[in-house]
Amino acid sequence: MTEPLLSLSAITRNYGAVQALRGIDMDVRAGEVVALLGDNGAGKSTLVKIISGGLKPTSGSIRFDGQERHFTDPSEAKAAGIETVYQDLSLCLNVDVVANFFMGREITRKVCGIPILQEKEMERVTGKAISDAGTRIPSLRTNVEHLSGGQRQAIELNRFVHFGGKLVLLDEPFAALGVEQTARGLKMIRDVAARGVGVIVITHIMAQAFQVADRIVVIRHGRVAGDIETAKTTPDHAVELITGGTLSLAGRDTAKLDHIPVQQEED
Amino acid sequence: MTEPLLSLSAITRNYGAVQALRGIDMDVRAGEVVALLGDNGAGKSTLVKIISGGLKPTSGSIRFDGQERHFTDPSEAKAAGIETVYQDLSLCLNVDVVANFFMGREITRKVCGIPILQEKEMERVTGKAISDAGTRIPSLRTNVEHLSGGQRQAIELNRFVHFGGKLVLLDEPFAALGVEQTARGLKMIRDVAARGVGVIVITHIMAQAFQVADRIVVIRHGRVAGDIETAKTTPDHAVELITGGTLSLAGRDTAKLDHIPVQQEED
Amino acid sequence: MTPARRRTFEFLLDNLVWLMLITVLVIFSLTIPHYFQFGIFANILEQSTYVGVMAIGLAIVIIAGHLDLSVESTAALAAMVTGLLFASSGIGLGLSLGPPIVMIPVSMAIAVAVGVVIGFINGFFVIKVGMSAFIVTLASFIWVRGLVVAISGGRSAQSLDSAIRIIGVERIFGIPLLAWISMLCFVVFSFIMAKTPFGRYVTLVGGNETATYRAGIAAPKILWSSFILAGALAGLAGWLLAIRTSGATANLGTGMLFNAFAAVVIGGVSLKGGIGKLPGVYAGVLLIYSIHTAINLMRLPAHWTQVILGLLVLAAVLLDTLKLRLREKLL
Amino acid sequence: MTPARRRTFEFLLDNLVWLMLITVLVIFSLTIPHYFQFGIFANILEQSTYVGVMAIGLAIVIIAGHLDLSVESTAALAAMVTGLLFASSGIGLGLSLGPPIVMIPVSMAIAVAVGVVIGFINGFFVIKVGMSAFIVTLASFIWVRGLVVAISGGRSAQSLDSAIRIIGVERIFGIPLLAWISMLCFVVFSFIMAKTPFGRYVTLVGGNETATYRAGIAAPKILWSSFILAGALAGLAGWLLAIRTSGATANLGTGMLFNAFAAVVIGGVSLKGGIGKLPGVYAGVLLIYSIHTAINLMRLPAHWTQVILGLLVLAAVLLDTLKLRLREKLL
Amino acid sequence: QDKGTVYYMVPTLLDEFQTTSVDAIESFFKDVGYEVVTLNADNKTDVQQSQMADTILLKPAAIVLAAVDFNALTPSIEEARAAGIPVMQFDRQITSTVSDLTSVAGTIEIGHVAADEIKRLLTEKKGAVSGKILQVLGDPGDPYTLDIQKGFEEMMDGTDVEIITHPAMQWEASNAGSIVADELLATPDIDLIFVHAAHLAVAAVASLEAAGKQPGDVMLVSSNGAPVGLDLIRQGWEQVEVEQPLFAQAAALAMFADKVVNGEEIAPGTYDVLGLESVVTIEDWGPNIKIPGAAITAGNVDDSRFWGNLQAPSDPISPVE
Ligand SMILES: Nc1ncnc2c1ncn2[C@@H]1O[C@H](COP(=O)(O)OP(=O)(O)OP(=O)(O)O)[C@@H](O)[C@H]1O
Ligand SMILES: Nc1ncnc2c1ncn2[C@@H]1O[C@H](COP(=O)(O)OP(=O)(O)OP(=O)(O)O)[C@@H](O)[C@H]1O
Ligand SMILES: [Mg+2]
Ligand SMILES: [Mg+2]
Repeated sequence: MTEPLLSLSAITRNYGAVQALRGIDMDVRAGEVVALLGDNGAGKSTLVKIISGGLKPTSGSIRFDGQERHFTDPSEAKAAGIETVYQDLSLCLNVDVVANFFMGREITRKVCGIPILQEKEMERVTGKAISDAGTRIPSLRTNVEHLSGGQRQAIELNRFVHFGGKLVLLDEPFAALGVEQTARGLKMIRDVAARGVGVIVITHIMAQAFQVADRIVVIRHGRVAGDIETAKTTPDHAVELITGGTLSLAGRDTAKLDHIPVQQEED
Repeated sequence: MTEPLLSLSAITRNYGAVQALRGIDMDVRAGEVVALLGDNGAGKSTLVKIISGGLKPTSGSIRFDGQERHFTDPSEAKAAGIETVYQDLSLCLNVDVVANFFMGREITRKVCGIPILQEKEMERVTGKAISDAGTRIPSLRTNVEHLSGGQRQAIELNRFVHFGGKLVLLDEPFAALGVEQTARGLKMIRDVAARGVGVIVITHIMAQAFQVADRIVVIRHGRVAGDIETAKTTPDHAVELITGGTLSLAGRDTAKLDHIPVQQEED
Repeated sequence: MTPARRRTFEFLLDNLVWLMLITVLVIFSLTIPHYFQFGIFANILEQSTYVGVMAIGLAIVIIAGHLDLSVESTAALAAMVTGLLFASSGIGLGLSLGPPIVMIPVSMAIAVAVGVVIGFINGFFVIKVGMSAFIVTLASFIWVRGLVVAISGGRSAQSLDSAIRIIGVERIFGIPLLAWISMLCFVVFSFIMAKTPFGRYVTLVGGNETATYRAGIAAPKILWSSFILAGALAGLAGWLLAIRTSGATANLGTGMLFNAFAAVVIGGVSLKGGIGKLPGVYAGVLLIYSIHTAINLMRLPAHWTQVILGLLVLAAVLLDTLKLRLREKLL
Repeated sequence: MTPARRRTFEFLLDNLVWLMLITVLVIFSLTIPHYFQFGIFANILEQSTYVGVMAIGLAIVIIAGHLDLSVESTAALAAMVTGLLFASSGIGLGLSLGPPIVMIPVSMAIAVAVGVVIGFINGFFVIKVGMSAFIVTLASFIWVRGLVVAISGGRSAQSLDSAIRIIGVERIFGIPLLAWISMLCFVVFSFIMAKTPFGRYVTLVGGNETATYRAGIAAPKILWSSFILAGALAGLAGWLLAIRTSGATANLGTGMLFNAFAAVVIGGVSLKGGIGKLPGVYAGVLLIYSIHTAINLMRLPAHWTQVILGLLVLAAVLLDTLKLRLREKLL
Repeated sequence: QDKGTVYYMVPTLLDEFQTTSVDAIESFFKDVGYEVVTLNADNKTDVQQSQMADTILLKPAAIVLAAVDFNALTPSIEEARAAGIPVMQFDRQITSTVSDLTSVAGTIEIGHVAADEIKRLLTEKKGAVSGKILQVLGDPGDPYTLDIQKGFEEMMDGTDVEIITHPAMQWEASNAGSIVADELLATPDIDLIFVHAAHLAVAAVASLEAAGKQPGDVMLVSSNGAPVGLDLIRQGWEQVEVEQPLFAQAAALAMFADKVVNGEEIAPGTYDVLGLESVVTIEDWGPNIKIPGAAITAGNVDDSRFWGNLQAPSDPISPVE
């Protein structure tokens, strides 16, 4: 069996007194879609930020693409082939859709050694990518500030599909998307994975996870509470892993958090 | 039959050249939960902002609680009994959970005519509200800045449940919430409605709409595309109303948007 | 790190500016001749008065998410009006209003009213018209100073009525009444900011104006009040300044703006708004004037004092910034 | 409103500052004796040179989401260094470097280098240390000006080498070479900001720094470059000032900061960052100096000029603000 | 009669000497038939340059310049004269180019007069020229204060006096007050304070008062002769004010205005200007009229010729034949 594309071992992360991650081990293979599930505050976004280079782990190590890596900022991770869609979006509201789509990857042409932005070309490419994905946007030249929540999320989603990479991290990418966009988004994820890209997708909707993922990893209170192939589990079981019991139980036991025995399942 | 709690007629709203709303008529009765559905950019958030006083309609009129009202800012709507949870959250990241929970409704005690904040009392109330709702937050005294996306949304949601009102507007309140929080949230909505409060809830997840709503209103391209009792329809039909046809059709027809015949159903 | 140690540590970081103040005072006392004496400390307190009072208002506006560059000129205008009315020589009109006991409150009320008017105008342009506070108050900085020149004809007023001057001469426990007034202001406004709804709203508005607007807090009113407060306190500072100089000159107070901003920042107020506490600002003011006094006593070559002052203040701000880093690292 | 009318309207609003400039020039020409003559317009162009060049850099830093209060002092330092080295009387050392043709580029390079150093220092504290640009550059405003006083001993340098002075004396089409230089700067930097990745990144960083950081754009580098650019352009402005003055004085350029900020804001640059175009800034500078010149010709009572200037500039900024409202209303 | 307009370029209106000079120049030139327009440069060299450039286009009969910086205006002066507009210098001597007339008391000379008076005061008090002097400059970037310092220190050189010097940034009064307050503690045995402007003396006195001093405990000398300084002498706080003969300096320019405007020669010699003996010499920088400053003490403080008493001469100025 070949080495996984991404391999995390014993990742921990503290924010002051808060232990957001208490030792995460997980793998992602090329072409595999992993759904990362977990309750609010479980540490999912923290994990994503650590993989994408935006946050340093307190301890633990990351192997990516056959090498041990310590990304110090997102541009390194990006250069290594990791694309990320963040939960709190990363758009510049003061510029238009095209400028956001190409952010950091502008098409230029050198004139006397000076790179000149090719606005027409960029507009064409953006228009194609957006309409291929079925997103409706009033005009590619409106500032993103004037778009609805879902339209904004769609731009980010289309961006990763267009530019690709080796590993894609999606932090609740469908939270604001409409029914149709979501369906298309799920299909895009499968298409991307079929190209051999590894995908981690975070969601709170079981239906989405079970529709798209090859494997489900559940995080609870900063630990891996379950790591199961999708085919071998059910949504109800996943929910149980997420909440650490039945639905009605949870909530009042904040004080006992640390004492809940954490289920650990290896695949 | 008594007069509806809220009654919108012929509400339109333009943003420059963009016609976000093209004539919305809808009613909400006391104690009724209405799910407002629609694709991204359909105009749902715009409508919510108009009802809550944050945005002026270009034309149209609003009757609320038996009177024609023209709210010029959210504080008027709030005073009239309209509570809102916005899609883009409305928290002050620079202060703690308690201060956010009581924002604008602080508990004070007069000492020589000077109102003094009662921190202890407010902390107690917040703690109770949050733990009743089963939300887990590291400390009530942490700044909201340090909370996860879902934790933030939970604070807003708990706030409206605690303070109540006559009409509650919820713009995608569960988008970032975990499985358990969402289940509790849906239950809270029914509890609140049972107290005689009218509720408008926006969501993209059919399951949620069908679980909680008495009636479903679908908005497409700024018009009401459907207004049906939940019991009389199915999720698939709702999706059809939202997308204006089958899933695969939409997306490429951006240019033809204005020519799509809009279904209008009166109840 | 144990919770107890973390708490001590947090406490120390929260009060770093006081720590810095003490350290600096100790260092200066040990290295600069004549620095360690009661009179010098009383001088520092007195010299901190004017910028201190000004800095309270400035800090409030900054916490509310804006800023006010006009406080220095406003203080000068208030000082000039006080001088014009109640000084007896120069351009002073030498008004006299019966018994001494009414002179103090009346003259103070007039000075504060001048500040209120300027603050009101600033607030109008920022809140009603929607202009940037930076540019509005920068313009006020210019035209209010211009007004000082205009009403005084560039001349000075002198020999303030002795009934008012008493504030500048009398001492309690060896510390000038002036300094007590500024301390009182700090206590009162620290309380207002920490314990009353107004203070809470100022902080909230500075954090997220949209959120407060949606929460039904009258954000514009809060903001406008904060500009008016800043003006009023600048007016009060001007009154104190007039007392100190026993009159007023057209260029009175120039350069105080820099000190006020430095004090506010050193005191831990974030220029981004929403963050800051007033007691820290007082420590910041004291720190700045400890440095000023040190420079006066060090007998530096006159041409270099400005460079040294600028760099020392920068160093003080720097330490405050490093605090944030330290907190992130260690907590 | 028809799309065509909307487009014309949009165009007019986008170029409102030019419209304002033309209106103001027409009004002044009709009402103020002697205003309407070629010499006056040439004077306005020349007087706009220094603040114009400075304002380009300032605008870039502001678009990048920060601000630079030190440009005025930086220009003064560059002017003083130029004067000190290449002027022959006063404190000037009267360096001579062979043929006239090398004097111009060498002296310019030195002045720009001075600006680069100050910009680098500002950038260091803002980007590496993480301090607020406001306080860092406010401190620089103080200590750099202090440095001017220190290196000059408060004295001035005169009689700049005539090989350099030529820039201030020669005219093309009746307009001084100085003014052509500032126009050239505007053209070049307008192009850079609108058409190159650097300009795009400056705008993006000013809009949302986190987003650019996550997108792999080297935001710190972009920011630092913008501070260095602001310093370099301030240095160039200082060089031009030294040429105009034929030397330098310790107080050269005081008060230019206000004009530069006013021009930037009138020109449509948002102080919140991310928004603004350079051609508008040039119109803003011209507008400001049209007002200055009008005041010189209007025979106002001298004591009131500062008040009037402050209020007129405020009025100009006000109009620019009302533009936004108009757009919201009408579109 | 109306002989045209004269522009007066005043460097700043933040100090009383300049403010009064505006009134004096406007009224004296009116006496001899000129209208005066005043432009305030607000202590900004570049602003004054712009004002010169604009004024040249207005073709006035003459320009009276009190330069913000003594020499930085040289190019502007040359431009004006090249355009046929005569330029007169008021109070601030410019030696690096030719002007049509220069009327000064001399800033360095103010320092000299102050030094003489201070030597006298010290001798009277201590029997010898010895002790400690606190010198409070104006803004260290202003050549005006630097010249006074230069004149003062070169005369005090070689005496047994310790001079402690501090700058009052931006000529700001409360800065001077702080310096005095602090220095009184560091050097309690200061004999005399010499401040470079009367408005700084006011703050100095306020600090002395707050430190519990009585008038005369610490002697005070100031320069420029502003009204506030004279008041302090009357109150006993100040011993000497070195005055600049503002009225005479302004009157001299008005007296020669016709000659300057018409390009006539100004003959060297001694003239009577408002009762002061004034000497015209022809220097490298053109005709120069020098009017001596005076020391104001308690004895002569009420003399109406001091500008600080703000009694402009009642007789109209008449042109020199
Ligand atoms: N910057 C921060 N400072 C302090 N604590 C933080 C910070 N960011 C996150 N946390 C805490 O770390 C924990 C994990 O947060 P994280 O955002 O990773 O959760 P999540 O699993 O993404 O939750 P959600 O589903 O709500 O997005 C939470 O308890 C949160 O309060
Ligand atoms: N401030 C604005 N300026 C200009 N256009 C706007 C503005 N706000 C919204 N729009 C446009 O109005 C339309 C409706 O937006 P709205 O936010 O109401 O959609 P929505 O139904 O809430 O979508 P979503 O489900 O994505 O939140 C969109 O096309 C959007 O681009
Ligand atoms: Mg998250
Ligand atoms: Mg929405």
